[in-house]
Amino acid sequence: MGLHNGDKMMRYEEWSKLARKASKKSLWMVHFCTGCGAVEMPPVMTSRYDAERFGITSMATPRQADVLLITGYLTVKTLRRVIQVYEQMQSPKYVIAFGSCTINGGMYWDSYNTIKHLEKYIPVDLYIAGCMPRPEGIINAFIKLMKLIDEGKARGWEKYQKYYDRYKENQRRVFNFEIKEEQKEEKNEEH
Amino acid sequence: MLDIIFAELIVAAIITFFVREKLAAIIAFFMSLLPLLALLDWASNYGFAIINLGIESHMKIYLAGVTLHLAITPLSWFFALMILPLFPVIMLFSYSFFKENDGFFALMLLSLLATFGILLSRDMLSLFLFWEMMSWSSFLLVYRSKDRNAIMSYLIFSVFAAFAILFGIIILWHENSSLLLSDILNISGKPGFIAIASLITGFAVKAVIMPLHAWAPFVYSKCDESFVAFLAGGLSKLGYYGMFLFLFSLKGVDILQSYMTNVSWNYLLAVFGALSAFFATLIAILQDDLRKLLAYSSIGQLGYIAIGFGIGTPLAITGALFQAFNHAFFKAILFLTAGIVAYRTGKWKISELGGLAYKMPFTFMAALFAIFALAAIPITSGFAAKWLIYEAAIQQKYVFIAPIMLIAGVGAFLYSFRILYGVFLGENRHDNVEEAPKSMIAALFILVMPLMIFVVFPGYMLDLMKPALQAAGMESIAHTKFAIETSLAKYNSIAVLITLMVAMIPAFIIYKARKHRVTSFEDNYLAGEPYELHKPSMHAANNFYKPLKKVVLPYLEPGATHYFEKIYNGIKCASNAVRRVYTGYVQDYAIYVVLFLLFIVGWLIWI
Amino acid sequence: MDMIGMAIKIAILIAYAIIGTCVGLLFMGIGRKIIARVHNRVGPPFYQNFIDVAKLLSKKTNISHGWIFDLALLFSISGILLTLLFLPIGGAQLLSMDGDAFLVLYLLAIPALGFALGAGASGNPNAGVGVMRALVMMLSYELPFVITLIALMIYYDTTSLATIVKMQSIDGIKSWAITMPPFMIAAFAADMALQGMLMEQPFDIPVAPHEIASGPMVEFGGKYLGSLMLYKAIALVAETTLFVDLFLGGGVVMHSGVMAAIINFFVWLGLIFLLFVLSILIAASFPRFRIEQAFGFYWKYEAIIAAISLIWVYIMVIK
Amino acid sequence: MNLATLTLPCYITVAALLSIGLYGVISKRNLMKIFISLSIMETGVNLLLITIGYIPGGTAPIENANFAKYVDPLPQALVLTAIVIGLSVTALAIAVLISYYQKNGTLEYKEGMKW
Amino acid sequence: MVNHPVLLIAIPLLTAFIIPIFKKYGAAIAGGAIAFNMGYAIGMFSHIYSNGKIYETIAGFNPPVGIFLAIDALSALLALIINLFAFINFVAIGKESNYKFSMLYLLAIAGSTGIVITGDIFNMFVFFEITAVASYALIAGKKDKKALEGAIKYMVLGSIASSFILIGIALIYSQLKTLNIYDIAARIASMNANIKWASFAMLLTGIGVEAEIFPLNGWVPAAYQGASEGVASLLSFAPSKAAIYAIARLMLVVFPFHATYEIALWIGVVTLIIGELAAFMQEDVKRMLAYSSIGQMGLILVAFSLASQGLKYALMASLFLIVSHAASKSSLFLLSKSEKMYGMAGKYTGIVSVLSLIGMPPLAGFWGKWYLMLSAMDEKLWYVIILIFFAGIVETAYFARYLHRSIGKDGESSLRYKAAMAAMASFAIIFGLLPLLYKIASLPLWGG
Repeated sequence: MGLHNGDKMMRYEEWSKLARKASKKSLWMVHFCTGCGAVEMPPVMTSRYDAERFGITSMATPRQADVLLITGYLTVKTLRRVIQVYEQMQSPKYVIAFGSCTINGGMYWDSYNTIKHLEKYIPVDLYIAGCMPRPEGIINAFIKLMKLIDEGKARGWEKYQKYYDRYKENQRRVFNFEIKEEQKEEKNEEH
Repeated sequence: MLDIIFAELIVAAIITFFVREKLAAIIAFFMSLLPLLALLDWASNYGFAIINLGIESHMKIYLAGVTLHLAITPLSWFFALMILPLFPVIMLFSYSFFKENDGFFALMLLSLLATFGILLSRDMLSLFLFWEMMSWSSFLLVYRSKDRNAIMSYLIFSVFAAFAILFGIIILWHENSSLLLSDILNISGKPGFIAIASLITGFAVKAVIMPLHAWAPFVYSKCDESFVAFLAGGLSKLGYYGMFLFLFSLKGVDILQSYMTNVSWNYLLAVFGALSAFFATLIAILQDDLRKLLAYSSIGQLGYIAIGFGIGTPLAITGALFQAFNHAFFKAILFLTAGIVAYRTGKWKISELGGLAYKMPFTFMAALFAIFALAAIPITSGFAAKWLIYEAAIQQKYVFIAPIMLIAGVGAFLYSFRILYGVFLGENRHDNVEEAPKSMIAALFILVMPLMIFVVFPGYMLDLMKPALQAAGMESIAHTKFAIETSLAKYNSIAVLITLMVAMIPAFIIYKARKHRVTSFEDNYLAGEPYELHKPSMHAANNFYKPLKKVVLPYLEPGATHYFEKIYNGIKCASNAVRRVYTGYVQDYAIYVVLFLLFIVGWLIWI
Repeated sequence: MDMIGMAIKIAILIAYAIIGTCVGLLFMGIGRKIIARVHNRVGPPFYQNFIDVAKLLSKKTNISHGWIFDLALLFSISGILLTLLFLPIGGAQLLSMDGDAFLVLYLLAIPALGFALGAGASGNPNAGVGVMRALVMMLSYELPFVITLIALMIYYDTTSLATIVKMQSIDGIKSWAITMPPFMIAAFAADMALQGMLMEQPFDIPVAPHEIASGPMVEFGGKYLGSLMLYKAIALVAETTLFVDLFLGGGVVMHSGVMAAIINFFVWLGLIFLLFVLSILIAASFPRFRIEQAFGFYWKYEAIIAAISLIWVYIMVIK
Repeated sequence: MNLATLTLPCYITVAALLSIGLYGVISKRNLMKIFISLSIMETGVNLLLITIGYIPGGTAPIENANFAKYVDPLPQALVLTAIVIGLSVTALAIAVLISYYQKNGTLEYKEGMKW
Repeated sequence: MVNHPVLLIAIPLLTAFIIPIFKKYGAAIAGGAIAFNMGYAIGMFSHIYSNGKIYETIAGFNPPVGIFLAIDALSALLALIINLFAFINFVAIGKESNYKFSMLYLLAIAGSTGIVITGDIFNMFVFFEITAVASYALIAGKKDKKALEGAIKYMVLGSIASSFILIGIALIYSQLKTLNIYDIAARIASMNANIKWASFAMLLTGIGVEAEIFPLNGWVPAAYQGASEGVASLLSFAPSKAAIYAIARLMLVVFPFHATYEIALWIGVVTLIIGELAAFMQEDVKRMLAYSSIGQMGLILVAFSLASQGLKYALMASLFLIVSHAASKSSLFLLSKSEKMYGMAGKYTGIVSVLSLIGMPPLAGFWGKWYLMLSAMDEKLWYVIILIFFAGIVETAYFARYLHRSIGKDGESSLRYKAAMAAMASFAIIFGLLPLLYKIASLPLWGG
């Protein structure tokens, strides 16, 4: 986007500020629930903790979602799906990694097939530590994310575009993944 | 002039029979413009104020010792405008459709001749002659399909229709001792009733009204689409032409009513129309063969015309004629589209097609427009027609027909979407498909034009049919260029269109405000599954309306075809019984001879 | 019509379009709140849907699947606005003199068909299935609805919504259609049909989020989803208004004067709100029908109820 | 014996011959017999013709001296023609039967045979 | 020059007996004779058409005693049709035939022509026998089992029939002492009623066997099936047409009574229905066509019976039906040589023939049905009309099936075969378009 002009820059900043305000109050998430952490989601959404009061709802498809919630343990096989989902989401998009498995492999740390550092493959905006984190923790994380968005610090999606080649390199190392032409285009277009 | 046109058409038919297909198409194209031009010339001689003028001019042709009376009337003028344009368009379409010349163009020219003759004939013999000529020329076109059901059902039903019409005609002839249409006035009571009823039955076969529709799905689904476009678009209208002629122009309604005054015979026609609209729509929804779907949809849409004729008020008839006009064009487009699809992919099963919209955008646009017209979306002229019929039904308080008709209209959305989604949208399954040849696209867009014109100016259509209605002694309904007004409500086309355009502005602003990126088909949400991995089938077109099918099918199961098959089997049994008479032993035959002799002697001497 | 009159009319139309949109979004938010309350939750703020739409329209990436996909956006908003403007709203006739109930019925199909086109163009099988369900649902609920519609039309001997509203407002509330026994029955059938039209809970299988990934909307995101939310909001207003126009005299309780216009407007607003709340409450308390069940429900029970009212009305009219 | 009384027995004979012929055609199970029955029928018909032409007391229609009363000559001419025809049919029939015999080995009716 | 109808009989008869002398050139000579006959028939027809009837006495005896030929436009037309189609048919099949075949063929033609043009009832019998004997031999000529079966059936029934005809003639002669048809007609009222009816019954039964009316037509399917294509084609246009014409003459000229009209009408209707129904389920093409022929003969009989009521339209109907049936059936029988149709020519031959039989305008069959309907309507025979419609639909059904089945690649056949087939079928078109038959019906006919 042509941001050379200062005025335009200003207007863009203002608009994006407004957009961030809207965005933080309406976090639609898609949760990737292959891990055991998914069991914590129903309490978050239902009457006990009621995440909807913050405008948080769960969405069925990544196209509609803003937040990708990865609920725990990832394997090589599921990572491919996570990346697919992440790439199908429409920016601005945020990733919340959930549980220790996403941080360091958790109790499966010594398995050959475990993804130990999610950070290496997609940009994670926020981690929730614990095995399991409680619903309060999740809501806490969302509130943290809202704050980050408001401050303009939740820029994982920009990072992904910026260091696309590096992420892809890391992904390819795990599975023989080839960079698709169109994603290159996406990167070029959005920078 | 007419005999020259007839002669030229016959000569052209003979020539096109022998030349190569491209040349044949060109000759056929120009020759098929001829009748239309003749009519226009005629119209211009009377000034184009033909709209306000009833023309009646006679022309005689001698054939096999019989005089044929031909003339152009307001009614035939209107129907000619509806049907005759289809021919050049179909010829244009067929320019690149056929790989070899196997008589298509010649037969189409003969059909054209017959159609022209039907529209112009002013006595019942010539009407019947041309009617049958059309029957056999179209039968020969059906014959090219080489499909057993199509050939048999078309011929049998055609002949049934012919006999019914013939029956009516000879009764009228016997009662009036004249074959001229203008003489059918002083007839009433039972013979008149039987005559008109059997004529209507005969025309109903070609007009595909429900119990007599059984041939249509076979024929429509097995023949060349370029021919079926004429069959569905033009030929069915000729059935309604006949109905209009005998019911309204010649006051057949009064003849019917004079027999039994306490029964509304019209209502019966309307009920049959409504039932065919309703059931055909339901059946169409469940079809998988594109051409069969279109066939049933044709039956359904033609049902509306029957309803209009059945209701019989000027309002309803205006609607019916309008619907007939629209149907001629949008169904021709749809069948030609099916032809293009088959031409490019060689497939008709909707579940095997998909994703053609981006490959052939112009075809898609034409088809989309035709489907809008079919579904009576108010941005095409299809709406005004159905609206008029609905109004008429409400005006007459036909509480049985109106809801059935309306729900059939809703059902039209379902099969419309089936075509759109199954054929044009969804998964892209054909990599090597190109846009259709230019001649085909041109043909489609020529057909789209009237639908576009008459949505903006529905009043013009009403002007066009006004002379025909006046000739039948009916008042045209109140209208301006843009608006039609009935006693119940008003429909203003321009208000709808302008508001739609204005309402497009916010939508367009939203559309333009944010950039979008066009992604490939493979980039689709599959619960995270990358498409390249398994390449799953992405087309949900197989058994599309399965839940509906589960509910509805048990009620549709013993269809009309079933009963016709029963009749067929009954004749089979009779045939087997009769064949038993021929035992094959000459001594039995000798006994027959002796018995016959005794029988005759007995009859003559003692009885 | 003179230029000023025209301009005023256009201004009114634009105003109603905006009002319709806002009211729709507001109602949706309130609806979410009510459902949350029924669930014993706090629920989002009532203005949540404005935020949602704003967020969706401000998304940076918007993924399209080609120009047919874009038709969904264009047709859904323009079509539903068109429909809204052809309804008499409160005391205002808007464009309802230029069309009638049949036109409205078919105009309602424009956005639906545009939406379906876009969904189909996405190439996602879930979208296809979703649209199929939506269309079958439409076929289902339209039967009782058109029967009641015809009952009304026959009774008032008009098809024009404006005229129906006018005839119902002759005597204030007492002349509303719903005060007559046959139309009470009809109103019940029509309300059930409305539930289907709004795709609220017992009949929300077309968009079943966890089964077919929200059905037709599966590939919609960003501005596309935003426009669909707007469409849904306006459709909510349009459909409830249609019901109000048919059975509740269009909310017209007073006749002339500025005061009357304001009162009528608020009566209308109240009535559609009541209707909406009713449908939300039904939605919150009933589980989802399967598509065959919904079809059977509408074509058996509802259609019979509607048919009874139609026959009743027919007998009344014939006498 | 009065020749006038001769016509009645003749008619009776005609009837008998015809009946026998027809009976034979209908009931016999051998093709040869059927054709023989047909010949018998023909004979009956020929006899009928002659009987019709017979005038009691008439002589043969040959021109001679006492040419007073003669039987109708035409039926006799007809009978001649009919006999020729009958002969030719019989001849042809026998030719066909021979051929048939060569094909089937029998002229008797057998199960499954059609004639 | 063209007013000696006896030549029509004499030439083929003489040629037939000359042929065995020139065995090698038999077919060629026969062809020449038939061609001459055709030409002569055409000439004679045009002569009669413009100048009126011809009477010819033979060997100097004057009627009612002498043999006598009476030809009006109608019988000239039938003679023309028989000879014309005989020629075309011979073109199609003559090349393969030997001298015996040619001889028999000539005899059959001579006999059929004789039946049509004779004015003497005994002559008619003789010609019947000539035709019949020739036909037996022609059918048996194929010498396979089916052919022999057909020949035997035909022979048995034909012999019975000839006996009956002869008895009928004898009965008439016993009363009226004359054999001249017009003489009989003039004095029929003076006959003893019982003998009159008995003779009519005998004649009807006898001729009915040849004219394929129900239930006398047991031989028809077997004979048509057994015979070769050319012979079947010949049978369909020569003897049967001559015989139906003979019945018509009996009814119209000799026995113009109401009772005979009713009998003929009902027999016609029954024959029509039975024939069409029996054809409906036939799998064998030739048998199907044979049954269909039966039905058509019934239709022609109905037309003639209505014509006996003095209805002009009925006469037209019968003419058109005869022409249509002769043209269509003979070409269809030729076509039945192979299972499938012969390319373009065969396809259109089949289609035109079928359409003419079904009654599609402007083919000859249509005019037949049209005028038949008009005349039946004049008599207010509703049930007959409806039955004819029903039979027409049944007919349509099996012909549609036939048309579908015979779609396929070219069979093997020579050009002349195809050309002959097409030429035969084309007469259905030609007579449908020309006002010829229409005009013949308004000429003075039948008179003595």
